[in-house]
Amino acid sequence: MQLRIYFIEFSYLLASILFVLGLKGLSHPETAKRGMHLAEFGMTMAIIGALMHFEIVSYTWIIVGLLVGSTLGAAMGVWVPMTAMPQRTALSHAFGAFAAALVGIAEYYSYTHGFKPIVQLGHLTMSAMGFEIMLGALTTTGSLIAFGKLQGIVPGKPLVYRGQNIFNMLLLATTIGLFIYLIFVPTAVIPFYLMLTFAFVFGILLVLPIGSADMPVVMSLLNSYAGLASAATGFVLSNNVLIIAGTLDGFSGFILSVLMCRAMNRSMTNVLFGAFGSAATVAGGEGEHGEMREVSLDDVAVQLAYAQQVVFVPGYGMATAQAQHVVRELGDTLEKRGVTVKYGIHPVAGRMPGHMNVLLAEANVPYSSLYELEQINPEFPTTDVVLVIGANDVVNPDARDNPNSPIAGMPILEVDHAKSVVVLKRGQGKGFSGLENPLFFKPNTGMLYGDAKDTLTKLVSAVQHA
Amino acid sequence: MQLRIYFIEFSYLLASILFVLGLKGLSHPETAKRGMHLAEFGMTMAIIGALMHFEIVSYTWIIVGLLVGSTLGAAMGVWVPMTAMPQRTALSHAFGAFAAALVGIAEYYSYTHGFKPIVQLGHLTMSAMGFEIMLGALTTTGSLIAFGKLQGIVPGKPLVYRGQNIFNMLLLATTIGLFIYLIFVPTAVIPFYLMLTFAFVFGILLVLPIGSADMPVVMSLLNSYAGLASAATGFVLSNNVLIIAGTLDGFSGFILSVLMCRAMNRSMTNVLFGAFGSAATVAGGEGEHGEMREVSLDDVAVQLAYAQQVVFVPGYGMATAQAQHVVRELGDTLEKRGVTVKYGIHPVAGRMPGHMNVLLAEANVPYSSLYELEQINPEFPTTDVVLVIGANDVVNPDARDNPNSPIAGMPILEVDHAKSVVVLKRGQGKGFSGLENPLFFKPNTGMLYGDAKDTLTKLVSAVQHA
Amino acid sequence: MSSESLIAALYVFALAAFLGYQVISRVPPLLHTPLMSATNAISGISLVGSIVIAGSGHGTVATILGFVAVVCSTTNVVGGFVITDRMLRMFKRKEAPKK
Amino acid sequence: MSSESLIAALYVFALAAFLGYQVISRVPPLLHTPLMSATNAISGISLVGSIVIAGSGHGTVATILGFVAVVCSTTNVVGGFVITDRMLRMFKRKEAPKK
Ligand SMILES: NC(=O)c1ccc[n+]([C@@H]2O[C@H](COP(=O)([O-])OP(=O)(O)OC[C@H]3O[C@@H](n4cnc5c(N)ncnc54)[C@H](OP(=O)(O)O)[C@@H]3O)[C@@H](O)[C@H]2O)c1
Ligand SMILES: NC(=O)c1ccc[n+]([C@@H]2O[C@H](COP(=O)([O-])OP(=O)(O)OC[C@H]3O[C@@H](n4cnc5c(N)ncnc54)[C@H](OP(=O)(O)O)[C@@H]3O)[C@@H](O)[C@H]2O)c1
Repeated sequence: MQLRIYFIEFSYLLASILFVLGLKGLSHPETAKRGMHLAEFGMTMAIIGALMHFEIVSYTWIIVGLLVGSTLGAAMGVWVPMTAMPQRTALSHAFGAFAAALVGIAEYYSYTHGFKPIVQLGHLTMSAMGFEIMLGALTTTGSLIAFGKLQGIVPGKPLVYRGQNIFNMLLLATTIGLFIYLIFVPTAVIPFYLMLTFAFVFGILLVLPIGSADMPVVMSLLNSYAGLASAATGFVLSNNVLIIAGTLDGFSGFILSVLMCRAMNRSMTNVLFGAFGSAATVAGGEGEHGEMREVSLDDVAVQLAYAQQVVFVPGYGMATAQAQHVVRELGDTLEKRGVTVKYGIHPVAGRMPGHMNVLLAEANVPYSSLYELEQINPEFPTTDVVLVIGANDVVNPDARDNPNSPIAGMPILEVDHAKSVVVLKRGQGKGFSGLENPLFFKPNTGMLYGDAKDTLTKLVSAVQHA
Repeated sequence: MQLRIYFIEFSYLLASILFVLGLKGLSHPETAKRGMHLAEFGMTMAIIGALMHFEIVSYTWIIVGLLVGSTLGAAMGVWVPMTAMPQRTALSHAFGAFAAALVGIAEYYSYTHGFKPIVQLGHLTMSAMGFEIMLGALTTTGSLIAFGKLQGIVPGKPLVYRGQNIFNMLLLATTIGLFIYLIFVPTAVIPFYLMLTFAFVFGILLVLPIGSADMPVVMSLLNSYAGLASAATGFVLSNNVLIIAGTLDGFSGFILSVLMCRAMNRSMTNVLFGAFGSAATVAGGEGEHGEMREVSLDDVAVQLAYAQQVVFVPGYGMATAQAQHVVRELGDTLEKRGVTVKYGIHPVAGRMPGHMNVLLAEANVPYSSLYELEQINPEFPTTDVVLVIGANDVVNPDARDNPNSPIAGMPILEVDHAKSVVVLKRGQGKGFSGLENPLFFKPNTGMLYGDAKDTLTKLVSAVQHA
Repeated sequence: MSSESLIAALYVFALAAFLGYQVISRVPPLLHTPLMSATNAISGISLVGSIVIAGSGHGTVATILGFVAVVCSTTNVVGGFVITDRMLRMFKRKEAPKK
Repeated sequence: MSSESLIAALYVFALAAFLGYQVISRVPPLLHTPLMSATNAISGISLVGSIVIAGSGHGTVATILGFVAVVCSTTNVVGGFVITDRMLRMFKRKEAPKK
């Protein structure tokens, strides 16, 4: 009996430690795999521990649930393409938060329907439970909307109507009001379910007005909410492994969103409450200046073929065009010809942290040839050709030169210092920030229009025959 | 009532957080001061919390104790010279450990003399208490001996007699045996006090056989023991702030000893059990080869005066000679003449971690001109003169070149790559490791004999008139 | 929840928060996407809570809620770890400098 | 000590250990000596235990032991912090590059 408790607690403690070790492993690609195996082992221990609990009277539904979940999870894990990562992440936030919310509801239900002594439903428990349920609920629906937007099911462009902010604020206020009431009167069932519903609704209204471009930041925040929800569950069940894992999760989400903002230089507040507005509406930008020089594919091929050093700067466009494999092909072809090929990766290129790294890794580009902002910027002056593949904002010199630009101060890849720049894009389309990009008008910049994938495929063969 | 508990617990929690923040602050000299103020505030909170406890019936002795302690502490803090840091540290380990031990004893006493319900003295409590007392006791006496050796009260050279190791082992075994017995029979008073006495004795016997040169490593280990003792106290009183602070303390001691070993490349095991032997006995080394070239003070002065870049490499000799201020003077004089002066600091130069940094800081050398191993080594080939001020082992090329050398593999300052090297030492004295140093026989090395302080003072004026 | 357990929980929370900050902030941008999916997987820990509820037979409602919770969190755990492994397997060191 | 409180204590210990490692390993050699005296000061936390014992009047013996403990740990706390401050005040940035 006593022994069993010890075993359970021990397995939880071990799990917590293994989770921390697992995340520590992620500090280097060499140790990352081992780290994950530790974390997986930790999770197994935690599950075994949970299965040992005395309260458990029947295992049927547990086992069915585990089986169904594993099948779904495995399927997801195997089939989801790397390019759909953002959607998948959003979806899994929804799942995680929903689970947390359900646990909270079930707990409350067991208290109010006499399965657990109602007297034990004290103020403290209720506050923790309230947090768990509110965070869980709003994160669930919020993440679902985010998923919809990223998947294109829900219209990506911000849905805005007059008095929206006021309404959202009021809704939030009511929800919190109910929460506070519940803390003092935990047994008030109707307020409880009202609060629950409102939280669900609030999640929707919170994310709907946000442009799909802003999703990554929102998602990271939802991530940390989901984490905090699990942590709150831990407080309710006074279960430490839940608290620890939840907190770690919450922090990673928080830190990632901070990093993203810094790299996009938006203030944290702007993001925390920017959720009530939308970046896409910033837009503007001061029309054409000068003209763009279009270059022919063959010229570019020759340039590349006879260059000393070429730097590829991939961006969101590479992701949408699924061009990562062709990029790698072109890289190999050039290296075979003795050209030094490097990849310049901006921290917020693409639409999620590390987006470009994963895509290129998928295309077997060794991470040793991916260079971060600080490493690659000094190299541009000695670079013959920079190939900008569907990147825009991350190479926008205005961020550096024009203090009035909305993205002023955002660190950029200074490709304009290179001897010559070739930009691959489909047309006049703007980047995520919706700004004009002076780079395209510089004398040493040439535009090569067309879908990145097609263009690159053509380039490969052209280079081979150059 | 309830409120008061909350306040106490809150103050403890706050203290724990502030301690962590304080140590985080030490990651950079800019933030270090603020960090320490946080830690100080944390300690104040913890003390206030402690004073609120219900058990307290009279404050007389507490206040007297606090006053006496503060006076002693302040006196120590203000009067101890920087060069006596090692001794002071040893002493304060003794104090800390002793306090932990006393708390343990007092606790045990209150249980066995009916001030606390004896039934509550369970196996768990007893185990924690045992750890606390054993670690506390042996650390107390051990640190006192260490202090004695560093201060020169106790003979510095290892006291060794036949069968020593066996005897120590037996003593340790008996102590642990008694401890285990106590876990099962917590009320056995005689075994308890026997264990206590043995632990005290063991501490002495543990440190006596170690040469004073090895003290730094031993001290760091004692440091971590002291920390763990406080942590154990935390387990006994189930007081988290004690656990946290103790663990932090324990870890810093442990990590520092590991770093020292790595820099001296001695294996950790060698240190953990090396405590039973002594490094000084390693000694040996393969007699003279070639001869040392003595150089005249004036030549050196001229060399320095007309050099482009000069690197000072201070060592233990600078500390014993108290030459740090003169070093700074010489540095300034040279810089006035337009010579670039840098300081190359080896991680284990001197006799405690960061020894050189503190001494030079005391002499107002800005830390921005102190360079670590990795930073300065590449600079030596372009350095005209290296002035080795009472350093020996840390510049011994054998560590790099001669795989059979006892210190083979220990990272060194590669001064022999410099255009010319001048070594300041008193005579043929060996370094800490007792090894011959081939550097002194290299053609580009000149020896300048005499006490570092005198020599440097002469050099300063000589340079001024060069 | 007793005040003791609340306090204990707060300590764990505070320490975990510090630790989270220290550990996560050391993850290089290169591995940010794997980090995201890894934390997804770990956040599936609410499975622990779900299992107990799904099994403790506190009436049909609770059981159903628990069951759904188990499904959701298991999906996260398995999916998260599978994808993370998949990603990490893709990250390769350069075989031999080709320049 | 109840098994619950033991477990809680173990969690705190484990987390503190990790944290200690993470934080301390980031302290540069430059500040190792201040680090030593700082941790000395912090280890004076046993003062918390000592105070309670010195005050709780569990007989003369306990009181005396407590009193001595208070003296020792206070000495550490005050001494440690004073010296650390003294040292840290000595560390100066270069006024202006002289070369
Ligand atoms: N990474 C993150 O975590 C994150 C998170 C939030 C926000 N963001 C933001 O996302 C932006 C990322 O910058 P970015 O430079 O990578 O991308 P971007 O600024 O969004 O620009 C993408 C460019 O790719 C082109 N493009 C689109 N589809 C293409 C295709 N199939 N073939 C060729 N070109 C194509 C577009 O021009 P055309 O339409 O003319 O082809 C567009 O100019 C930054 O502003 C960043 O702040 C990033
Ligand atoms: N820093 C740490 O934490 C730590 C801890 C444990 C062990 N250690 C060990 O301590 C050693 C430190 O190396 P180190 O090179 O700094 O010192 P060292 O190897 O001990 O050499 C000191 C040198 O200074 C000379 N010297 C002594 N007094 C002098 C004076 N008044 N004026 C001028 N010269 C004087 C001595 O030669 P003369 O006698 O001929 O003058 C001796 O050669 C390393 O072996 C390290 O492993 C360091």
